[in-house]
Amino acid sequence: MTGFFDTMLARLDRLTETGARRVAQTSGRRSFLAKAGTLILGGALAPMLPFDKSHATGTGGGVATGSDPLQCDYWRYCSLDGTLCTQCGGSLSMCPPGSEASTVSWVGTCRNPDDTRDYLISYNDCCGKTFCGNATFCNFNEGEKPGYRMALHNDINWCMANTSVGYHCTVAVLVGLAE
Amino acid sequence: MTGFFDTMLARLDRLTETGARRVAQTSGRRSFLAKAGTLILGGALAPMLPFDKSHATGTGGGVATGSDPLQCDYWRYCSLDGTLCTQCGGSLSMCPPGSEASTVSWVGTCRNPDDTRDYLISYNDCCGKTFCGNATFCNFNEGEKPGYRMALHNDINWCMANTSVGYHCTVAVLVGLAE
Amino acid sequence: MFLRSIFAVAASVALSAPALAQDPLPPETFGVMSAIAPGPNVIVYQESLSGPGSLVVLGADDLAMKGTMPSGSFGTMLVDPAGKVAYSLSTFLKRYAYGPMETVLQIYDVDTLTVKSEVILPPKGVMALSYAALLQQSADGKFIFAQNATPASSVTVVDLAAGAVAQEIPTPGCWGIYPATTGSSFSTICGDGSLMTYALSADGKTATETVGLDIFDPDADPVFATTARSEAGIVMVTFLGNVIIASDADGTPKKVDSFSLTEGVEGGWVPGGYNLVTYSSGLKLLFVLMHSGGYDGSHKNPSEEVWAVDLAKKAVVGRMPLAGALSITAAPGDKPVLYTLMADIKLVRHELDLAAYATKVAGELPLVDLPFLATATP
Amino acid sequence: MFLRSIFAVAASVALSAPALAQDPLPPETFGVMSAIAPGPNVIVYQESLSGPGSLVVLGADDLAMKGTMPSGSFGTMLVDPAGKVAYSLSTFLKRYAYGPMETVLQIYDVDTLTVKSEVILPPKGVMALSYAALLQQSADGKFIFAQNATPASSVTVVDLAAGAVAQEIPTPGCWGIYPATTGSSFSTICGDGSLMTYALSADGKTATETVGLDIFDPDADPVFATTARSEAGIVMVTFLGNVIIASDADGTPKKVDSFSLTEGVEGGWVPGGYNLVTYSSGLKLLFVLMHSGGYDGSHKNPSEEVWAVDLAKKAVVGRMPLAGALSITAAPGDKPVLYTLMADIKLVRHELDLAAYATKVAGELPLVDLPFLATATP
Repeated sequence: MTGFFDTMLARLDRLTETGARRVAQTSGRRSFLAKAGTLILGGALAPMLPFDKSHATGTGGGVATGSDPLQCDYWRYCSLDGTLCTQCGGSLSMCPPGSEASTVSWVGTCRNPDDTRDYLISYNDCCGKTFCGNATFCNFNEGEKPGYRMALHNDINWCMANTSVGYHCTVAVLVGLAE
Repeated sequence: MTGFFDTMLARLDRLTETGARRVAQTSGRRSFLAKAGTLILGGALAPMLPFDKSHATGTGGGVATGSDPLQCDYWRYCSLDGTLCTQCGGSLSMCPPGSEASTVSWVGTCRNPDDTRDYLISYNDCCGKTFCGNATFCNFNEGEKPGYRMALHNDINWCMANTSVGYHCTVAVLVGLAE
Repeated sequence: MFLRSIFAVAASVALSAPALAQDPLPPETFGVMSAIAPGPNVIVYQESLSGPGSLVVLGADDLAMKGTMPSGSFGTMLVDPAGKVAYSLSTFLKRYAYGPMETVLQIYDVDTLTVKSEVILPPKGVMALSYAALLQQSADGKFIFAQNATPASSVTVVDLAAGAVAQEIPTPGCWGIYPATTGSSFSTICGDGSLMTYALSADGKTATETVGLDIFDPDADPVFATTARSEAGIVMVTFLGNVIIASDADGTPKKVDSFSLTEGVEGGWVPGGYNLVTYSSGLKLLFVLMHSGGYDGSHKNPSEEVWAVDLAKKAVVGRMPLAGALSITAAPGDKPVLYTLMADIKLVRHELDLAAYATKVAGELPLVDLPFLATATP
Repeated sequence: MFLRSIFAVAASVALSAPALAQDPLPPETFGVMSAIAPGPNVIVYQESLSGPGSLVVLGADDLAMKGTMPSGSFGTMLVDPAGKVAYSLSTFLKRYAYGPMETVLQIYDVDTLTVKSEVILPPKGVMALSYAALLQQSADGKFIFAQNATPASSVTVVDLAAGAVAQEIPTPGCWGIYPATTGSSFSTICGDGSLMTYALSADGKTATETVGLDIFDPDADPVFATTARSEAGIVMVTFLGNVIIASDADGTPKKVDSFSLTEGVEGGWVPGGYNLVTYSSGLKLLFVLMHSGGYDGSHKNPSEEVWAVDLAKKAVVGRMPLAGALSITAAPGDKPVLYTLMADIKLVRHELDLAAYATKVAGELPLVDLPFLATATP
């Protein structure tokens, strides 16, 4: 699966591609906050998100800065919207056995709290299996944009370009430094 | 849909048919209790049944003797295992618009608390639509038997003989006196 | 009604039997109801990411359950302005989680809750959360527009009279379908800050495109893909709380107005949600779901308030507490009622007091699956 | 393990960069894991009544999630004795809730969690809750037996080597598939109190039947459709708490033993659940889910206790508190471990103290959908 990111970009429209690269490399939570007017950091926002209610832990909101890949707030999940492959037989960067790796993906720029560097993260869906309701559904949206910036959009099934488009779970692959 | 019950019986195997008629007309909760040894009536049994957790009201267990067709313990539901059509746009005996009436059904014998008579109830599934998760899932099993007494078995999709076998919800049609 | 008639019969013959106080209940006839009760509805799309979604039809006033209509996975819906015909765009897989896929447009008769017909579309229909902008109809009613993503973006045009696909329009780098108020053209929002308008030929088989540049800044302050339609044009809200109105009246999209919802307001308030804005043409008010303490990534957080906006005055005229909503839709006409879809999977009906700009919860109903999109019918 | 290697690399190059305390994390390669971790598993069928069900594979000792395998609606499963091949019998509808249906046998490789192949069966496969007796395999491993219901009962025989249906055996008035311990015959339980044994020809294309009458009383005290297999034969439990053992060893089913679990026991104890009985051939114990205060219709109520039964002694040798279970399965061999599927949708692992006949909860995991059937593999 080497070159998956180049493949993804090559398949995107030119406009989207340009936008994706620019935004992925320049946007960060800090610039947004600066623009959003009065800053209220660490507010009481921990919304219950509208997903599988059988897992009360399946919430999101806030900012992902944690260190446990089994939890929604793991730092690499800063723009992940989906069920965690780490809880479904996969790992942070590998799909569970028997699933299909998505051929396209969306990206996020997440800060690693350990080295305070910003990394480009590729969120790849794992495909061709029943939705993994056994895993927690997470929803973080740092740098996320509507579909006109498709490579940054996470409200869509990124199994869309696969042979089997069934959505199973999502990994967060470290692509490299965002700087 | 007149004659649905005769049609149902005609389609069943002879053995099953015979058994169904006999059991439906003779079994009742009282005879069972007499056989079950020490009687403990009105015990603390109100099990949470293994169905859609999004509706905490979707429980069963105990004995159905109530008077509200929107509740699981309505007397006619004494052997109903499924979602209530009364909560999904249908009525006690009519499927919701746009669904298909099941061509076969299981039966139960339920006591009407108002007149203390035992009635034969036909539990018909309504078919061809998405499972009605909006309605409560109920589960009562008075007189219910394994599949070797198929006409008394409720752990099966009674849309099985329809053109569209998707299960939507269940009605409880009063067929007549069981005496 | 049916129930009452049974019990009425039973009651009327009471005391006539010697052995018991009343005659036995009469046998019933099993069947299928022919139609739902008349009256205005709220229709909610309950999305599934893995199996069948559904459209659930509720009485607009009492939220009484009238029934459901079946759909596929990753779907969204559209209800025609009269509330009589509904559509869903969704995906069906041969083995549910794998195997050959079909993108299907299902066409429903709302009164009878039946699937009237279906059109199989090119197998590239969008599989996303149920944003309203992903499935739309031309103002003349002739065409359905369905968003595609491969992830390249395009729009499938369905000729309803023919019951067939008329064409697929490439819309590279753009997203969402925003029909004009007359004819059969639509606009789309593009990643370079422009809007693009596509005007269809009479047979729907070709289209001409016109670009309107510099309508928003996609880097500094992106617009949400869910918009509203006012008399002035396409009303967009931005992540930072600005309103941008683009007119498509003359066929070339252009920015005609913009203003801030939050200037001078403390607390870091920003818009957030999925279908997070709605316009009442009767009340002449835009409603936006808002939350405080906005940060990069909070743009889908549930609401804390709903803000009422007078577009002519370019001003927020009311702020009303409304916690936990992800989507909002106004009742049609001038009925002062809002419906919201909540993060805890329910529909809430709110009655508006326009004198005080206050809301009162006037009904709620639990839902299932992922309900992101609701439409209220006349 | 994968995670650790990444962080190990990162740690090993720490302090080598001048500007920051450590080098950046290296890029990763995206891919698919080739196989699950080795070791015994518990496999649970998570049934859906409307969309895709799934088989979830968990480590037998720690209940670690190893992954899932996709299935259809109204399904059940079977795992071969070695735990390497799994099967599901389920239904796929073209439009999920309506349209043409297929009954499909999916054949999975457990190590790689892949669908190795599928066999499309006559479109009459049972659509029921996941009872173990509805999908079985012949002792010689050659044939899969799948229960049908139209509602007339029959059994589809699949020749695994051919990957095709060999025949459909009508089994009127009978239900469930209980394979013999050798060869390719199976018995079924009939509504007149008999058992019927079907012996297959070598090619599986024909069968001869032998009836064994008066094995149980279907009116006074029906048997559950879930049975266990002991050295003595097919072990059935009844609604009223009796055990009936039928031998099929010589090809003609006959009752060889029966006794009461509850005689002299106060409290109205009766068996209850779905797959409510399991036999450990290593421990030589039958385990039955039991609840008190039994009444007509309580036979699917969750457990209050699990009873350990010594079949040779015809005696309950232990009563252990175990509330809320609907199904139970014993670990293979002589490992003193039980797994139960709970009414509140989770799997619980119980360690048995055979000296004291006590159980200890030693792990649990939430599940989804309707989990009624679990199998533990060697």
